[in-house]
Amino acid sequence: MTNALLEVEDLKVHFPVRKGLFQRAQTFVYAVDGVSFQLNKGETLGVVGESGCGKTTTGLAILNLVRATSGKIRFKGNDISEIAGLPVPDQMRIRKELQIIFQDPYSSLNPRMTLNKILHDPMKIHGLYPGSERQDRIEFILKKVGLTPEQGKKYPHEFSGGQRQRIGIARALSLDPQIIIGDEPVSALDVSIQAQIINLMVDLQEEFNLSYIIIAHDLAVVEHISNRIAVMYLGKIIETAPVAQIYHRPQHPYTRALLSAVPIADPRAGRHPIILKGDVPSPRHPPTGCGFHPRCPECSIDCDIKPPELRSLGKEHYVACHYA
Amino acid sequence: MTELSNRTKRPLLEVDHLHTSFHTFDGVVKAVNDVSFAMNTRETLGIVGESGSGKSVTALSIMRLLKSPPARIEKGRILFDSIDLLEISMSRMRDIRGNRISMIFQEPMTSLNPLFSVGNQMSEMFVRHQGLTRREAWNRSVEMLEKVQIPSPGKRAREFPHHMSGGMRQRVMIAMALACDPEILIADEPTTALDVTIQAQVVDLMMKLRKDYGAAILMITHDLGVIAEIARRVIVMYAGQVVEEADVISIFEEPRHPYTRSLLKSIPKLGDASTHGRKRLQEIKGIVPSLADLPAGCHFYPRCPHADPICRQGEIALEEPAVGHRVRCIRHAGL
Amino acid sequence: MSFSWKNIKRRTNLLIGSALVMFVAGMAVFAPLLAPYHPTEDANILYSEEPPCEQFWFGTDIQGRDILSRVIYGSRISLSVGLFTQFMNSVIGIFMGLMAGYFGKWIDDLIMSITNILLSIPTLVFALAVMALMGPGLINVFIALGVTNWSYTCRLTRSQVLSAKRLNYVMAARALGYGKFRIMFNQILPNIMGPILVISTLGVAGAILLEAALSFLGLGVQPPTPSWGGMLAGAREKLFTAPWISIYPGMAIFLTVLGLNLFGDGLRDLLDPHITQQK
Amino acid sequence: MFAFIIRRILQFIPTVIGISFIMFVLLNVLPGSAALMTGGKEILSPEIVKKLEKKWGLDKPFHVRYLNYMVGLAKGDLGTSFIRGDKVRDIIGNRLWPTLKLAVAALAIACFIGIPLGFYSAVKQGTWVDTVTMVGAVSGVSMPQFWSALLLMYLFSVVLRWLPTFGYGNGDLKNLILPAVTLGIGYMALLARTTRAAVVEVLSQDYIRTAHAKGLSVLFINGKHVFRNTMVLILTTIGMQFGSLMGETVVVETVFSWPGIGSLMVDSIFLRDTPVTQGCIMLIIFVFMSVNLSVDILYSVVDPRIRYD
Amino acid sequence: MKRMGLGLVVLALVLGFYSADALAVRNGGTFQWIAPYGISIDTLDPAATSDDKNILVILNIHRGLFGWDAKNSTYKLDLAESMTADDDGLTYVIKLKDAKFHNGRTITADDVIYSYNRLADPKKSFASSHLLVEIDGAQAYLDGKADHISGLEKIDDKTVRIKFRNPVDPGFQLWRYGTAIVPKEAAENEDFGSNPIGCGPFKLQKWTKGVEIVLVKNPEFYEPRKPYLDKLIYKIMADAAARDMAFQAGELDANLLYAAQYEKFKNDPKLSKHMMEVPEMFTRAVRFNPNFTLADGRKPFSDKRVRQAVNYAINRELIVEKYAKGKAYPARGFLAPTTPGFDPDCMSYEYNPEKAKQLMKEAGYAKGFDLTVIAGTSTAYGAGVVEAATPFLKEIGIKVTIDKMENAVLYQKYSDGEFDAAIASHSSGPDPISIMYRFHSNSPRFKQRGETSQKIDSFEQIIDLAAATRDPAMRLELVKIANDILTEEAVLWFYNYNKAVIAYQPWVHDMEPVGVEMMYQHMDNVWVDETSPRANQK
Repeated sequence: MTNALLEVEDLKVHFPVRKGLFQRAQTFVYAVDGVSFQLNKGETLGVVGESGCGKTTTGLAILNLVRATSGKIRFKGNDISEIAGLPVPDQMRIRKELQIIFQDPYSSLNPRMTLNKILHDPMKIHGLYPGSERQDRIEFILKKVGLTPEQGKKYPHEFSGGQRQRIGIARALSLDPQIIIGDEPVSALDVSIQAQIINLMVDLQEEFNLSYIIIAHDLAVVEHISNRIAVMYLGKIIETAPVAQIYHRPQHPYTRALLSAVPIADPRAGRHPIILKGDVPSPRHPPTGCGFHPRCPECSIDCDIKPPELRSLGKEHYVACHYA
Repeated sequence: MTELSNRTKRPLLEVDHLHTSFHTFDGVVKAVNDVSFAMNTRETLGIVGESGSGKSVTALSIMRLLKSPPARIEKGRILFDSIDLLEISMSRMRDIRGNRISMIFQEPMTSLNPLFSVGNQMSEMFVRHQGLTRREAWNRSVEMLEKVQIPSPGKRAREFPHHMSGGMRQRVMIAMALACDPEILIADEPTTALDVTIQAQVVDLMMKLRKDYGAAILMITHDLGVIAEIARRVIVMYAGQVVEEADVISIFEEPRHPYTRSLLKSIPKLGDASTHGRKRLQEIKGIVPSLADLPAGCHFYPRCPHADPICRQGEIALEEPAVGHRVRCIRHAGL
Repeated sequence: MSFSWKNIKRRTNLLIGSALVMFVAGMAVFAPLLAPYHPTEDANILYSEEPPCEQFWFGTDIQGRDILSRVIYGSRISLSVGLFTQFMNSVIGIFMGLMAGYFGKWIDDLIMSITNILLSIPTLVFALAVMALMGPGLINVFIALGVTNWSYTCRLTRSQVLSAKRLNYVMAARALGYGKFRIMFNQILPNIMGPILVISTLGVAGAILLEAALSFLGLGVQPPTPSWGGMLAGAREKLFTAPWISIYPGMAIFLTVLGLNLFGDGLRDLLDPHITQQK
Repeated sequence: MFAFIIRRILQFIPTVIGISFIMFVLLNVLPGSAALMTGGKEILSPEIVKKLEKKWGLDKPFHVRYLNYMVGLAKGDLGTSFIRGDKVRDIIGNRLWPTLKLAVAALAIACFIGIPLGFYSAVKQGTWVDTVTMVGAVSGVSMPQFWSALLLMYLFSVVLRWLPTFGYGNGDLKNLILPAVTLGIGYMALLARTTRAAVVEVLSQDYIRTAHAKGLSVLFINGKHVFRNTMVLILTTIGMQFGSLMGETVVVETVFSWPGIGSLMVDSIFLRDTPVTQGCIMLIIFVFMSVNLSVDILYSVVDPRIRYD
Repeated sequence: MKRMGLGLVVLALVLGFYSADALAVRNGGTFQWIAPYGISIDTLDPAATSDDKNILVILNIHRGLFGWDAKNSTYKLDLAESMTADDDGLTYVIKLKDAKFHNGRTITADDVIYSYNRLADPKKSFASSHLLVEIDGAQAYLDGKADHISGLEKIDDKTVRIKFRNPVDPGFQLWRYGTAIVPKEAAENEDFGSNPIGCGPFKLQKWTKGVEIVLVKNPEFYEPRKPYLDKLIYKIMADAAARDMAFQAGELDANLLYAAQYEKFKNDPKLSKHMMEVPEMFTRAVRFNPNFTLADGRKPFSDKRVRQAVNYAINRELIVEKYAKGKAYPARGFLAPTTPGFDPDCMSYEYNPEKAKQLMKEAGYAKGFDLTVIAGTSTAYGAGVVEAATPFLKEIGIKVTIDKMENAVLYQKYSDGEFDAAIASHSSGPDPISIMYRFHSNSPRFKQRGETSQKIDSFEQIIDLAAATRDPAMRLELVKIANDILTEEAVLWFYNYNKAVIAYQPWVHDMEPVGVEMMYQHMDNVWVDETSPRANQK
């Protein structure tokens, strides 16, 4: 679908590891190793995977906070994979459209800035809502995220974890972007607070027609909030499909193992999880062929030779496994 | 003394009206107030609660690992095999720690000393508690590593912690804790820092070891899923108090305390959204109360959907409406 | 780390430190009122090397000048040297540290090699050579100490910037379209001022000791300007016949530097979240 | 590891060249000429001054002199002293041993008193021992060396007559005590503070809590776990101290007439005896660099996490 | 002009010294002596240095034809047995005593000729080479125009003839220890400076650089029965405070006192009995630059009255008493009291501020002017003295700013004439004529400093006449007149003569007050009695 809001094509991010006498980059960490997906208007794409699978790096690469080694990122058709080279006004226009929310509420806000200033600065930089209009806009946003204008003068250390996450969302909304990337937005919160933030994000999406890319390792939360899911392993997407198909008819052995490993909050569930052997291999020297083959219970002949391509199984269900 | 249910012999561990608080410069933080529970041999008791609920402080109070200037155990008794752990001397306490009661922690990355090999830190246990020579201790350590399913334990024992992954290190911690065949193993959020598949491996290992070693496990976590899987009896803590205690089935199926009920409703269950469509999660309004100035009466009053002014009069006692099912709420009957 | 009075009260070394520093600063500011005599004009050779008596509380030096007045006026020289040179060191150090930390690559390597060179030459010797080039004088002392000693601040700033760069609010700022310099100067710098302030306070103390050493070796300020180091140098031979000449200026240096060090330590404890929890 | 050492040594060279150039420029631009200083109280006539300057090659243009010096340096020849006429290598040679003795003694005092003090006051945090040690440490750091030197000398040499007064004597221990103590006080104080901070940090680490949870005795935990980790943290400070110690002894050497490198360097600056000053600087930088390199190598030995490839 | 009987003081002092020592001389013992001028001895090669810090050790290892006689404060024959002048007054025939070098070889005329040629060798450009310029042909050899000094001629093994280019007194030319006689076989090798062979009373035993120099007795010294001491140790100690404590602790046999210690010793009944003082031949003074021009173009120092006003305005007696702690003699004129030809009753300026103001008004400087004085780091003749004089000059309107600098820079500026006024120590002896010649317009020093010296015709005529006369008594008379002219013209602000003071332990005997430089102690005369802790130490 060419009219997709955001297209990512074969994105690669390799970090050089400098070694030897003259610090030449002999080996690389293959953090993101050929990731492609699309995001449509108003849609939420959930990206799940264990630590070290490259999901956060993918998010940061899209926002140009990390330099992509190769691959194309297109927003509404125009290329934003390397905005540093563009003239400043163009950079600003692109920056306005894509925003980010972070996991750790305590390090995501500048401790020296009041709430008002945190929201005021971005608008000033981009020259939005000049003059008195700006204060109204700030109060509007604060109300939307469940905070009161009086709290505007407070500093971040005077808020609880949940409230800080609301400020992070308000800051993201201040430039009324079209895409918000949430990097583990609720993982650091207590369960009771988590529900508040999830509901808030869903409401905001409907009201402002936002598109989300939610990165998380908690599969239940991702399932609740996303329309489509992408499962990542060792820098690659190994399966992507609408949420119902992923959760009820997982095709890739890793997805199946992943879903089976999630503990169910029902003592009678009596499930017996698929226990994978060994640990996640290090992205510094990934295994040959399919990255999952050393741990795959259904590993067979050429899994360790030919890396499987992402192929379609129909109804927008793609999987990267020879035997799915 | 709590009124005991019809247990025949004395419980292995009895925590009786434990009060622990931190005297910081911003005031006295009552982390644990009036916590009582009992634990029998070979039983797995789960303690669940959000951050700041006092679950970890309770565990650390049992082990007397809290640094005394800020922290202080105000009153209460901890009876272990008819010894009051709060009264005995530190040297006797050290004989018990690691030998009869041992503990594993949340952060595997920092719980092992980076400068010493895994085997070295393991054999310390055997030398200290069983008086083995260094050679014998090293061999026993390698055996323990094998028991926790660590491949080629002989080579691994000589390696340093930073050579191992998070999951591997947590297994080493478990091996270290079970080295001297303790009667009680306290696990303070052992799986929180791990990925889902590794978490599954560790939980599976713990359940397997529980049979071989017969240690009673005190499982502390905020993850209701892990509790459902591993615990037989569950205690729910909120703002430093035990608000509900029951066997694992009753807790999940007939929760009586409003906090437990709304907690269970607020977590997204795997498979729900994609089957019945996305409906709003049931929130618990407000924020976790600050332990420095707790509201009078029921601490859950500000966030409780069934709050009523009478909840604020005086202390709320722990009642036992059904056998083995205790709840700290005066209006629980009518819900 | 709330700044409540209770919080400050228990910081004994912060209190003693600031008291001492205030005392010396007061002495410097109100010197004309406090000093019974003029430090250079009232020089009567008849009263050369009088022991401390009713007329001269700290006794007189060889030129017959009242040592109490010279110690009081000397605080101006020492404090101005300390504050000004450390100000220059901090400004250069912070700027270089920001550049090295934020931009990295070749800028970082270049600045680091410069600091390597500066750190390996002993500060006193380098300052001596610079003073020998320009000759004694207060402005020359400022330059000699102000330009040679910024490596420590630069290294500290660089390490703070490297860790701050990875914090989420800095990444968020980049996502919001903040420019490089705006990020450096109003996002990162305000949050790393704490440790820099601490090392600068200790730097002032270091600068005062250095100036005293320079004067002791004969290359400090021009006579007859009163400088504690200078007074000490002259009194070295007289330690046995007129010890009061060297005891009081030495005491003055010691108390000022002690005050600054205590103040610096107290500041560090106040700002270091780790310490506050435990006390 | 080997590649790392080679790389560090290669980095050594530009730094040494950089420093020697800066100092060469600085020292040769100083007003006043060494020739004038050979006359003692007598101010020499201009002909003699010109003859001496020609003999020392000071009349050649600047860059020629610098090149000659660097070529000499490469061959290990530091040139001859203008004032003393001897080879710079010999002058520095017989002054090296007194300075090393003084530096090692001062560092020994710093390590064997400073570290235990810091360790003890950190373990006994908040007690009177902690406060007393830390106030003592702060005072030690704040004490101007020449003032403390004179006070010590006055107390021990004249009033108590325990220790000899003047400098080197025939090199026996008695003469070393006072200068080493004066120099050592500052470094002992610094080390005590650094050690205390390091121990406080280590005590707050998770693996120490694990050790307690394993039931190990406090003595064992402090002796093994806390001590080893603290040593790693303070290794840099000790290295830095010894590295810079060579250059910091100027004041103490002057007051105690101690024939060391520090006072030699300052005297040569005053006498405009450039080759000697330059030689001292090269020595100090060489010591500084090699100490830093050995500290880094020691690091990888002590801390397995650090791998140089 | 006050006729203060300074001369009486000198006489009394010298007499007082002799009466105390009726005891019998004793052999043996070790003498702990000091090398106080700097943190190290550079070389023991007499030719290679002109710095006193080395010479005070060298003079006990090497000796020359002439030496310095401290008692009569003039030169004396040393290795020279006798000296007879030829009729032209330029050539002298000198007979040698029979003396041996430390390596046992007897000294011959060839050694004298070799030593002088080595000293003046153009290739080596030794620091003391300027001492031989008066010998005929020496300057040519120095400039490389000749291959040896023509004025030296060997008559036989024990006699040598020296021809001078001007009628000078050979004693004054050749007494300095730079002209010591050294053996060719030792002087040739590279490290002669580090292990010297001479003919002096002591031989080098051990030299720990920067620490101490140990000398032992030369048994075949040409002076019978001397030296009395077995061992002489020079402790290298630059710091006066450390030295003073060592002396009080009894670890030093004698010590050169600084101003601070002098006062304590003087007032101490016990210590003051064992002290000897002498006016050294160094006159400390401020030099005026006649070309110093004010903003309005006037040149104050070209006017004699202003220079005299400065001399009247400053109370030098009070400064000497209070600042220098009495460790100096207020100056009467340029020549030092111990320099031959000094007239104790010569003209001098007493403290008379009224006259000074009056002279300033006469010269047209009633309101005074601003003056910058450059000064070095020395306590005795540096910035401290100018600070002490500042209040007095303020009285007559001269507002002084002090520009203190390192000695290296001071000497540079001083010899380039870049100053308005400068304070320094001028050597004012032992040969009065050659020392005063610096004020003569055609002396190299005069031209060297550009026009920073004042040309005085009357003075120049007298000096030329004195140089020409050969009758010693007449020369001294002319010297006195020349000195008075300089004083009257107030070419300098005469501050003081250095009072050198040595304190010695009670068991030390026969040390002499040496006017030319107090530390030029001939240790072969000195002996220690049994009460010395080192009386029998070998």
